[in-house]
Amino acid sequence: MRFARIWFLAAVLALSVPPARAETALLNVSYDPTREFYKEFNTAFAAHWKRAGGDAVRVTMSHGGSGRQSRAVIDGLEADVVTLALGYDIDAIADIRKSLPADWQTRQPNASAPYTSTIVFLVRKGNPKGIRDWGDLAKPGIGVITPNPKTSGGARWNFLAAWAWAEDSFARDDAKVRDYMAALFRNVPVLDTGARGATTTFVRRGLGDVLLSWENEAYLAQQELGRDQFEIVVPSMSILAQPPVALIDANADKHGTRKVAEAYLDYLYAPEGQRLAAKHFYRPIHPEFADPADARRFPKLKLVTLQERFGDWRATQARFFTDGAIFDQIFAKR
Amino acid sequence: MFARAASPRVIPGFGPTLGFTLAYLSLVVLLPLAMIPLKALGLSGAEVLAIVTDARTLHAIGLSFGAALAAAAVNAVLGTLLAWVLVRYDFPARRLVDALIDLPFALPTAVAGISLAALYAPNGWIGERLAPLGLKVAYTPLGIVVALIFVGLPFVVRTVEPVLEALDAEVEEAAATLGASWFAGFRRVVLPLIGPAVLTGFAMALARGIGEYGSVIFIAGNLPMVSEIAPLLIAIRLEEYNDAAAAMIALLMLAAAFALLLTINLLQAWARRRIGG
Amino acid sequence: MRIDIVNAVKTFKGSERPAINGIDMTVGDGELVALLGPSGSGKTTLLRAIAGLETLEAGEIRFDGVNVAGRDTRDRNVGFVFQHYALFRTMTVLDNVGFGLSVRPRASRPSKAEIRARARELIRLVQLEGYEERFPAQLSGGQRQRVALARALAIDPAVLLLDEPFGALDAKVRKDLRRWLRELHDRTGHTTLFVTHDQEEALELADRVAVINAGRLEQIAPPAELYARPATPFVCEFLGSVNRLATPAGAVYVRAHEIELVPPGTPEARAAIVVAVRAAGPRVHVELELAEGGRVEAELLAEDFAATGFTAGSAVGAAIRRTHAF
Amino acid sequence: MTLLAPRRSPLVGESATTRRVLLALALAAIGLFLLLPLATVFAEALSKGWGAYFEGLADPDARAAIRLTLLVAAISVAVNFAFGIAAAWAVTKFDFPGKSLLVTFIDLPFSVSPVIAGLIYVLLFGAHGLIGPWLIAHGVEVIFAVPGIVLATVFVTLPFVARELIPTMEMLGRGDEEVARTLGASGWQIFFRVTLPNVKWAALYGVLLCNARAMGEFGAVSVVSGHLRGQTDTMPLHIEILYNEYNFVAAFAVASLLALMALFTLALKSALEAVTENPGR
Repeated sequence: MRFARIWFLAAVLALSVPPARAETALLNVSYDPTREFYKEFNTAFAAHWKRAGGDAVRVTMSHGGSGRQSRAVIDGLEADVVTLALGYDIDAIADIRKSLPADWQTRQPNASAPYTSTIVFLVRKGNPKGIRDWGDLAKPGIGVITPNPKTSGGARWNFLAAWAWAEDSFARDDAKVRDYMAALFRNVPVLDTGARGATTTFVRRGLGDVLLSWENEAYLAQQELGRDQFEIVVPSMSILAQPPVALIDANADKHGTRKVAEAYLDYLYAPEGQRLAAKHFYRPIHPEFADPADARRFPKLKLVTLQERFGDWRATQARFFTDGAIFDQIFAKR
Repeated sequence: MFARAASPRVIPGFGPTLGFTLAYLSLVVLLPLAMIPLKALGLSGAEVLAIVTDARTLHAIGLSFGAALAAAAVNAVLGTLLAWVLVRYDFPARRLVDALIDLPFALPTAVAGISLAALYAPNGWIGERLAPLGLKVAYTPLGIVVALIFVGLPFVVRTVEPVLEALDAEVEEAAATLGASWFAGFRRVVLPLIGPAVLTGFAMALARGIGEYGSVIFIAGNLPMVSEIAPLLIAIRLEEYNDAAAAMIALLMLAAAFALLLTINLLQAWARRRIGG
Repeated sequence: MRIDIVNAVKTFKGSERPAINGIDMTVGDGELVALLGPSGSGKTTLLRAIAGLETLEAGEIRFDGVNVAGRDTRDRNVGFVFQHYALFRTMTVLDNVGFGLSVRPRASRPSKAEIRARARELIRLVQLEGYEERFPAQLSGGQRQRVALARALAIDPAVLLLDEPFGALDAKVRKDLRRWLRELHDRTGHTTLFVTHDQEEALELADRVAVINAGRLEQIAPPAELYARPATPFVCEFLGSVNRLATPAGAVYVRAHEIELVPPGTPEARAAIVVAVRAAGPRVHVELELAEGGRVEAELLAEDFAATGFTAGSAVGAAIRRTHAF
Repeated sequence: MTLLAPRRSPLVGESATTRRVLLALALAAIGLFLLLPLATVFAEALSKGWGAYFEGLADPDARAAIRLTLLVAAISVAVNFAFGIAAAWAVTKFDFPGKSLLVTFIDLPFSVSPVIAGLIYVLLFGAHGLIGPWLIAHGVEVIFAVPGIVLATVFVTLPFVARELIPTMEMLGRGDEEVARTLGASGWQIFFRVTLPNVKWAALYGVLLCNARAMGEFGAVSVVSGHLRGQTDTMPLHIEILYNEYNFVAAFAVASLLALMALFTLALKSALEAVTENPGR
């Protein structure tokens, strides 16, 4: 089998070429709607790091549904930092992979969320169905587009925002809240696996009357896909979505990148990081660093936080989103 | 040289080729696939029962099978028609059409899914023509069938073509001399001869359809209990860090796929014996 | 080269009856021997066993006294011509014929030019000059047959084995090739074994004929002896058209042309009635109903039959010149 | 009826109308299920003109994806070609018990869901997998790196060459190899001089299909890739990324490139068939 052996050798040779790692390489594993923001932020950080006397730094990005990304890090994707949609996905990395401490969220200011966002409605131009608030979403004949809370971080924020509004509106009557949620999900014709997929379905495929979306995603969609075709509707209340960031200690130490990775995360809180976040429609935690024109774009609305309403992510996940929990119950009742 | 005397091997290379085949197959296919039952073994009997009787799981598996079955059935008819036309008739661009048949093998499934969704969505080129008829394709189970028809189309065509090509014209002529009409000649003489090939293609399209993921998720709608396919459910279970449940569903699908393929191979062996393929 | 086959036995997997069941025979150096038998009698299996394409479960095959059991087909130096020729369809006639030389180990491989020259020589021998660059698909059956033979001869085999060499050819080509093969054999002197189910072919072509039935050797003898003195009822019945007569002493066999038609009442002749007369070219077959019971067929020249003046319905005497009893 | 002449003696009693109806149906099906999706890809890719189209292809990440795809396809084709030859030789030239089972195992990757194909490699090589921890401890990256992508692609495309060769070699029988043996040829000589020339078109067809599928595989590769831009993104994954960045023109431009490669492959295959149909090749 001389021939086969040659092929085999060739395959081994080809396989053993290590993936190119530049002098200083950082891997940031993130979720879907942060693509544009981190593209610009990485360039800014590289310049900053160089000015500060560091090596040339190249940040590689990996984007995908927040849950899938978390899973990949657990399975061995060697992220130096993760910037995901919700705390639970980083909790899972800490719990299962144990590659960062369980109290990771206390290591950075504002529960490790350098920017926040919220959930708003994107409707078609002129808002033909007259959708103003969460209550309208459960009305018959309204098509609601949201991704699947099982696979999308944004969709979980959508769900919790609707739930919080319903609790307030129905005086915390659990049965009524559930009825409302069931009615809302009856209006959902498609459950995309990620926020981007849902946006595409709504915008490109013309499906549904309203898209439940990250605020930043709604602005971006409007900007990228047609300001004259879509309008943003701000509901009476929503949830403060806090997409957290964290250093994956085990990987950073293995790569010897802890210093630069920590600087990377710190830079998110720095004036330049905050300015870029605002530019990309994320609400900066230090609005004073944002371009005033950017800051003015964020409407004021009543925002509840996860902590005050639902507790931490581990509890919230168990209550609502694990197999057989409230989301599954509501969907079964649909 | 006992082994040699027991089974004469005139042509050399039995040991090396079979050895390489088995080693390669074990390393690339069997060992990795063994992870599925291995992982599913971690479940207790009650957990297994809970998974395999869960309404949503059953619906997803049922949908994957049902849609694949429907698509394979359509492909059996469509594929036979295409094979017939390609083998029997000469028309402009015949070669081009013949080459196009393999496109679904080659086009990335995700691209196919996006294109099909774009075409069949309510505002798509085909979708907007079907909408007035009250027919919704994209984001319904029907959309899944359409995607699976695309994915499985080559199988029946490619299994039936060579059989039709090799078909003895005298057999058809004999039928005609016995007074058979065109349709009777096709149904009574041609169809039984190409039957095993059609069935093989059907089963292959079915086996492929059950597991298809990339092209389906873009057009399916993915609603649990409505348009959620089994592979998507596996992906969801994985993101819930529930590997054992994912492996259990995968095991059910693997078993089904293996049973189907074994049936195909036995069917082919049987057909060879019966009509000397 | 001499070939000894000693008590050869071979049973195929899944079959209860041995395909060859204890065959003993010898093929002398330079001899041309036919293996004759009905289909399924085991003759092809025996031929393949000699080539090493099948392995015996018992018994030995010896080339010049040496047991070749462990010897690979490749090293037996046999020229094998398959029933359907098995020409390499992707090679020209020249490449087909030269193949055996071109795959020799480098040390003993002739140069390219020598191989081509030798192949051309053989192509001339089988009278196919001008066809060197043709592909097998472009040849007639008889031409393919000759290419297969040339290809087998190219390796200068110690023994030539031919499996139904004329089986797939029409009657005219068969006859021509048969004569040509005999001449070729006389010229080259290869020890040759060929398989056939055609008795005429075997009797006309071979030095000796081995009759095989149900995996056993019935008889091996020169054609004339085989015909004159068949050793078993099977051999007798297989060669020519034969009548079986029941006598008090047991069955006897009478060849059709050994029955003479004489006027009724002739002594030593049996009384009979002509039932039917069938003309077959220069000969006629006359079907007789014997007075003692039973039917026999006589065969004689058409002109001889005309001279007797008998027709269907005539009462005649059937004089039996010779019987074979076992 | 030159337009619709039967290629071979038509089924007796088949009228020209029947032929026309059947052909129309067939072409309609081709148009609806094959041509339209293909046309959509090109229409989207060129919706902003040629400039935008080539801009989409010139992006460094797109080029990295193209390079990676070509590398992965080349390795997959090479190893699966070797495997296909060995498997077809073993299966068609010899009889042994369990052959049907072996052929079924060879077919298995056809019908294993891509999600499962990815999953098994995660379960095997992942940080919590069977041998993943050992590999990671020894600094070997398999999953979320090029080797993982290659493995998943090799798995998915494993049957193609074998699947083409087995029926062809089955049909050709063992006669040619036996003759070659009596003429003194060695195993390699038989393979290269006799068998390979007999099955070269089938082998090439298998290689082409294997290659096309290797370049287009999405589901399985998606699971094991890690989606590192410019590092572990193959063309199909890059298409998804571009699509998710609302960069539809670039997404479909890359997709059209894959479609073009596929079409080129298929045209090549078709040309090969034209060659093989000629007598006396």
